[in-house]
Amino acid sequence: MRLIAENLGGERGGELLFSGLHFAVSSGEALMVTGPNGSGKSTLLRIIAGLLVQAEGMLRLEGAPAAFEGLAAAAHYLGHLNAMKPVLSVDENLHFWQSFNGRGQYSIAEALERVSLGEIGHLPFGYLSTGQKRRVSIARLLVSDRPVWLLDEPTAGLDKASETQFTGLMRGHLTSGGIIVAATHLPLGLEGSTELALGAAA
Amino acid sequence: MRLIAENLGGERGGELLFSGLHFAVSSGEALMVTGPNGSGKSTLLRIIAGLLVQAEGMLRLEGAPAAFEGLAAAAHYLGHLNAMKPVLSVDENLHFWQSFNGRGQYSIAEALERVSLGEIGHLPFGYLSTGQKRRVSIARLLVSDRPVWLLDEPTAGLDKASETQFTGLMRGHLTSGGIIVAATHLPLGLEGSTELALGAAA
Amino acid sequence: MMSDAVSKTGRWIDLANPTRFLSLAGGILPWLGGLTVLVLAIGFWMSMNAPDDYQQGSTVKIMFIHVPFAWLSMMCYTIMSIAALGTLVWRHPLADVSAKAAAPIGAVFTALALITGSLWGKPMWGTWWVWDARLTSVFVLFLMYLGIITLTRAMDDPAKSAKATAILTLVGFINIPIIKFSVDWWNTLHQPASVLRMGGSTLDPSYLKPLLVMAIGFTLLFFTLHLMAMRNEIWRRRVTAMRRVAARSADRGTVS
Amino acid sequence: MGALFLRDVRLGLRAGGGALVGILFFLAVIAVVPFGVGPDLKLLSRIGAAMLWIGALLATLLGLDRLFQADRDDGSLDLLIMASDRHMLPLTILVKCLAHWTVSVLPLVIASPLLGLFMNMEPVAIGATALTLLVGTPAITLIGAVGAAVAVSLPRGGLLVSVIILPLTIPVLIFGVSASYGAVEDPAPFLAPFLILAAITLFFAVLGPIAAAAALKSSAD
Amino acid sequence: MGALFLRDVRLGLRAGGGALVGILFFLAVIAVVPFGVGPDLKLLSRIGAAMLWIGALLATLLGLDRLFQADRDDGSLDLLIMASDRHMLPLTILVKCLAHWTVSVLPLVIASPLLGLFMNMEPVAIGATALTLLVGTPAITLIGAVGAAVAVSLPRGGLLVSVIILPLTIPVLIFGVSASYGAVEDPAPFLAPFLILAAITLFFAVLGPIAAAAALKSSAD
Amino acid sequence: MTSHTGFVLASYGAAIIVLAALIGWIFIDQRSQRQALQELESRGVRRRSETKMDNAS
Ligand code: HEM
Ligand SMILES: Nc1ncnc2c1ncn2[C@@H]1O[C@H](COP(=O)(O)OP(=O)(O)OP(=O)(O)O)[C@@H](O)[C@H]1O
Ligand SMILES: Nc1ncnc2c1ncn2[C@@H]1O[C@H](COP(=O)(O)OP(=O)(O)OP(=O)(O)O)[C@@H](O)[C@H]1O
Ligand SMILES: [Mg+2]
Ligand SMILES: [Mg+2]
Repeated sequence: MRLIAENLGGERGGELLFSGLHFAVSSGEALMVTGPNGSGKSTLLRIIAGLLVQAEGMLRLEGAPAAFEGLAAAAHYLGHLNAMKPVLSVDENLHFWQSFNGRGQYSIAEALERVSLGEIGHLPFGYLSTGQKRRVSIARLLVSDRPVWLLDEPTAGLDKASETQFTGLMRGHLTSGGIIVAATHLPLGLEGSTELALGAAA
Repeated sequence: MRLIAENLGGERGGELLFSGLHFAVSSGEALMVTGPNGSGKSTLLRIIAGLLVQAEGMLRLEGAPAAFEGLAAAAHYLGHLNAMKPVLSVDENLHFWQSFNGRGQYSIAEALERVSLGEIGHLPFGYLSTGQKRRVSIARLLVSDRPVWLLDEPTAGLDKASETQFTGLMRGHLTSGGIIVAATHLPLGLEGSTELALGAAA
Repeated sequence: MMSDAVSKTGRWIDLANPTRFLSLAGGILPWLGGLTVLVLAIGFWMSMNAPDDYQQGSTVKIMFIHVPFAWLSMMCYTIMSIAALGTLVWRHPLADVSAKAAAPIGAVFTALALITGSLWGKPMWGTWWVWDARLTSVFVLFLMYLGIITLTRAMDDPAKSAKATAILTLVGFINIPIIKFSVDWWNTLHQPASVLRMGGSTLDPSYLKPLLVMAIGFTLLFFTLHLMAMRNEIWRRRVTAMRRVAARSADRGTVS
Repeated sequence: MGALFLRDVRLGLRAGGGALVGILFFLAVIAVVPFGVGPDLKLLSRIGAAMLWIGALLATLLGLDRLFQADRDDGSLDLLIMASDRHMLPLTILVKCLAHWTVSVLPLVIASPLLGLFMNMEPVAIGATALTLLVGTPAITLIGAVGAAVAVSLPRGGLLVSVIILPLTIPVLIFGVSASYGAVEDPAPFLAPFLILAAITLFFAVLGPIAAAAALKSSAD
Repeated sequence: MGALFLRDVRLGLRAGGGALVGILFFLAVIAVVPFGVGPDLKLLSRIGAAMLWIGALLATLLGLDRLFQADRDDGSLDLLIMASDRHMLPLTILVKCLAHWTVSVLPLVIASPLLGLFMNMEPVAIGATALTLLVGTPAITLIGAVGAAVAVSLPRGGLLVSVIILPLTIPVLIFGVSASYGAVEDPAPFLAPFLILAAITLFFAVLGPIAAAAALKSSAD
Repeated sequence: MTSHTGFVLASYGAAIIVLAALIGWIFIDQRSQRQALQELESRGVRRRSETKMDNAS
């Protein structure tokens, strides 16, 4: 499996943020997108997710398993927002995304265990602290069956321990043949990942 | 001016998160609240802001200027949410908070300049990137007239350059006699600030 | 100023400790329940033996239950309003329990007032329902009971729903005088007050006596049920609190 | 305070199109009633005032549940509550209600004479109805604010808020309609119910914001 | 898809306070009407069907604007759109509409016979109204979904939305009400408007989700 | 006159049925809460206030 971008350009509000990007990420590899605020990191991720249309260039996923028709279907996007309903319990939220996205490697209980939130599945999502919320979103990645992870500042709000734990989870995903594209300001501790620095802007 | 907490305890959903806290922060001093996810940092800040009632203990602001009657009136809370309307322009948003909170040290244009967003005042707030949104919220602190800043993970989403810039702004606030209480996972680069570590939890 | 409030709450918790309430209720309830059954039985016997009215025939017997139900529907709301004041002003911990437990009982009594009234209206007025001021305002009272019940059920945090419900209850109290005086304000089909009114009752003693006994009996029934429902509510809150503690402590691997 | 009013009016105009929703909903009501009543113009003109009032009451409910919820969702509500030592919270709420009324209800009051014509009402009746609407509808918004504040933490409180406040708005409706009729029908008085209506509005202008403020304060968490 | 339906139903039930709220809302609306129109039973029974339909329209509109906005605000919408290769987006939207209808409108359709009794309507009229409500109200939800989708996609607010949507619901309302009357009044036909109503619903069951999907896709940014 | 007895019976019957349902519900609720409490106590769970009191003594 290989995610390939050729001559990719992205725009926002009629203004070109970046152009002529070339990169290729294979199974087991991670790409770190860095750059100052407003340089277009989130824009790039949303283009890969198919939520925005690129201004120019090409983007494709080669050799994906048959179950995933397009790039968007193979990708799981973890944005700034957690995509969870505060009034539903953590279990209910995860259960919904699991059945909607297709069952992934882990069960809900296992995934919560992996982000050290084993016992709070019954609490309403709205009762959690910021970092706990983020960790539940990470658990969503684990229960869904999507090989390409698109992560937008995934560690915002996490404490030190959870950060290391999350690095371990990313490593696990890579070893099992996944692809990660992450936008970040902080080093995520993944050795051997390539970095894509977007130009300076406002 | 002096913010004093005696034997402070906070609870959430009937469970005591912390208790017996003692601290005093004088003009020109900063208090960094640290601790793992779910340890009650945000809860403490919201108690200081008067948005939650403490479970036990006392909290008071001594020697505040006459204009500020109570602690809540003297404090400006920067939470996880930016308290801005996406459909209004940055200028309109800041203008509203400025007239609502009372005019602070800086004008809107100056404040935007100070967070390096000089030229985007006319854009709708919803068009900004995550970091830019956060910087506008920081500008809100600058245009409002409140000596006590309560900051909940203020640098989440900021790039390196903006982080240093923000440290400078905090230093300026302290030199002009302000008080800062910040909950944070990352060092904010303020030398000489005291640290309050909340206990481990979930 | 916040801390004052907190210490005040603490004092009230000492004064009206739910545990003390539980033991008190446990002692009173059997006696109260027995008395209720006794009075209701006497009242029932008296009302069965009351003479038929020359105008209304045997339907006058409906009065012996209709009127107590109608009174209780209003009394229950009044109790809830006082409890709401207790929640808001004195922060009494039992006030919220009392209000929450009373709402379903009040709704049932209101529904019974509506049902028996309708069953009386068909032979008397020739229709089950008219949109007359008193009937409609009792109907509105019923709606408000249901609204309050749904609101208490919609929020799962009792501390949060307590104040919200209290405020709503108080604002809705406006409806009670409207019900009471609607018959005087708008001329309607419904009977004007004849028992509880200035200048003494106009009702014949042969009806007044069974009516009063039934009214006392149903009032006792209300208080019995209310006490029981309050006790249930306290237990329910304990169960939730204990479940939460159990979950949290298991989380940290330290089962207490 | 002026700034808050301006912000809320701007938001209402820019984001929701609140003004038009109200008028269109109103139009829908007016379009449907003649079907039920039949083409009987006399009857239509008789129930005209009542229909205008019911339409206005229901149209006010639209969007009212978001009065505080929108502010809560983006964190503004926290700051508004915190400022309550400087700007009394009830006052803040009053201003928000006023803005909501200006954007969503006022257009409808202005449009009511036109709709009165559709209902074949007499000029005097139209004038009286518009006047009572102008005086009475703020009370509905103010009562609604209490419901919106009570249900602020419920993400989909729309129907619930309406259920809570509809019973409370009934006195407003009664006196509004009876004042409207009083203006045309001779035995019925106009001034008495009209004054009561004004008194109700004033009463809720005080009580509504205070109750809503108490509810909001307790909702912060 | 089942999971999505379940989630939305749960959300509606939990956040708004249960299925009872729909019925309660309706009861409250119906209780308000006699206060305006007066307690004249003949008149009430004549406008009964119209009132039931107006109540249903209002209940459908309340909260409908949040149909996609709530999902957009918490980021769920992105993920729903991204999954469109697996779950066709129009289908997703149809399911969401169905869930909204089930929670907010269906209880009210079920309760409508009871309310018909309150309004002193004839049994035939009650049955006919309930039937037209059952067939017609989904169309309102589906039309509303288009509006909600367009509103989500306009960052600067959708002043146009209501202008486009509400006029479209008026025909639904008119055919629904005239079919209800057709069932009791002799010269007026029942079947013709009823079939038109059904046709409108079917038409929008296809067109609505497709249009909404197109609007949503272009809204992602 | 006799036709009216039906209404009297109906209203007394309705009152008895509805009240019986209310009383039954309260009793069922009481039993389930008691059971839940007993089950939790047998598992050794305590309320926070209790543990605090125990610590103090
Ligand atoms: C659904 C229909 C009805 C409702 C909701 C209803 C409601 C009420 C209420 C709220 C009261 C208490 C009034 C007060 O204490 O001032 C009351 C009392 C009473 N009702 Fe009804 N009622 C209904 C039908 C009827 C009918 C059909 C009759 C008889 C023809 C009737 C006869 C009475 C009488 C005699 C009293 C006692 C009045 C007094 O002594 O104060 N009601 N009803
Ligand atoms: N919805 C939008 N409409 C128009 N312009 C937008 C929109 N969202 C973002 N932009 C603009 O596009 C640019 C890039 O935004 P983007 O969110 O991609 O930045 P980013 O690199 O992710 O920044 P950050 O580090 O702050 O998250 C910014 O200048 C921003 O103002
Ligand atoms: N609204 C709420 N109702 C009930 N419990 C809550 C609520 N909000 C937070 N909590 C609980 O209170 C605890 C502390 O939350 P808080 O937000 O103060 O943590 P924090 O230290 O800020 O964590 P983070 O670093 O993740 O932001 C958590 O265990 C959380 O589950
Ligand atoms: Mg970004
Ligand atoms: Mg926090």
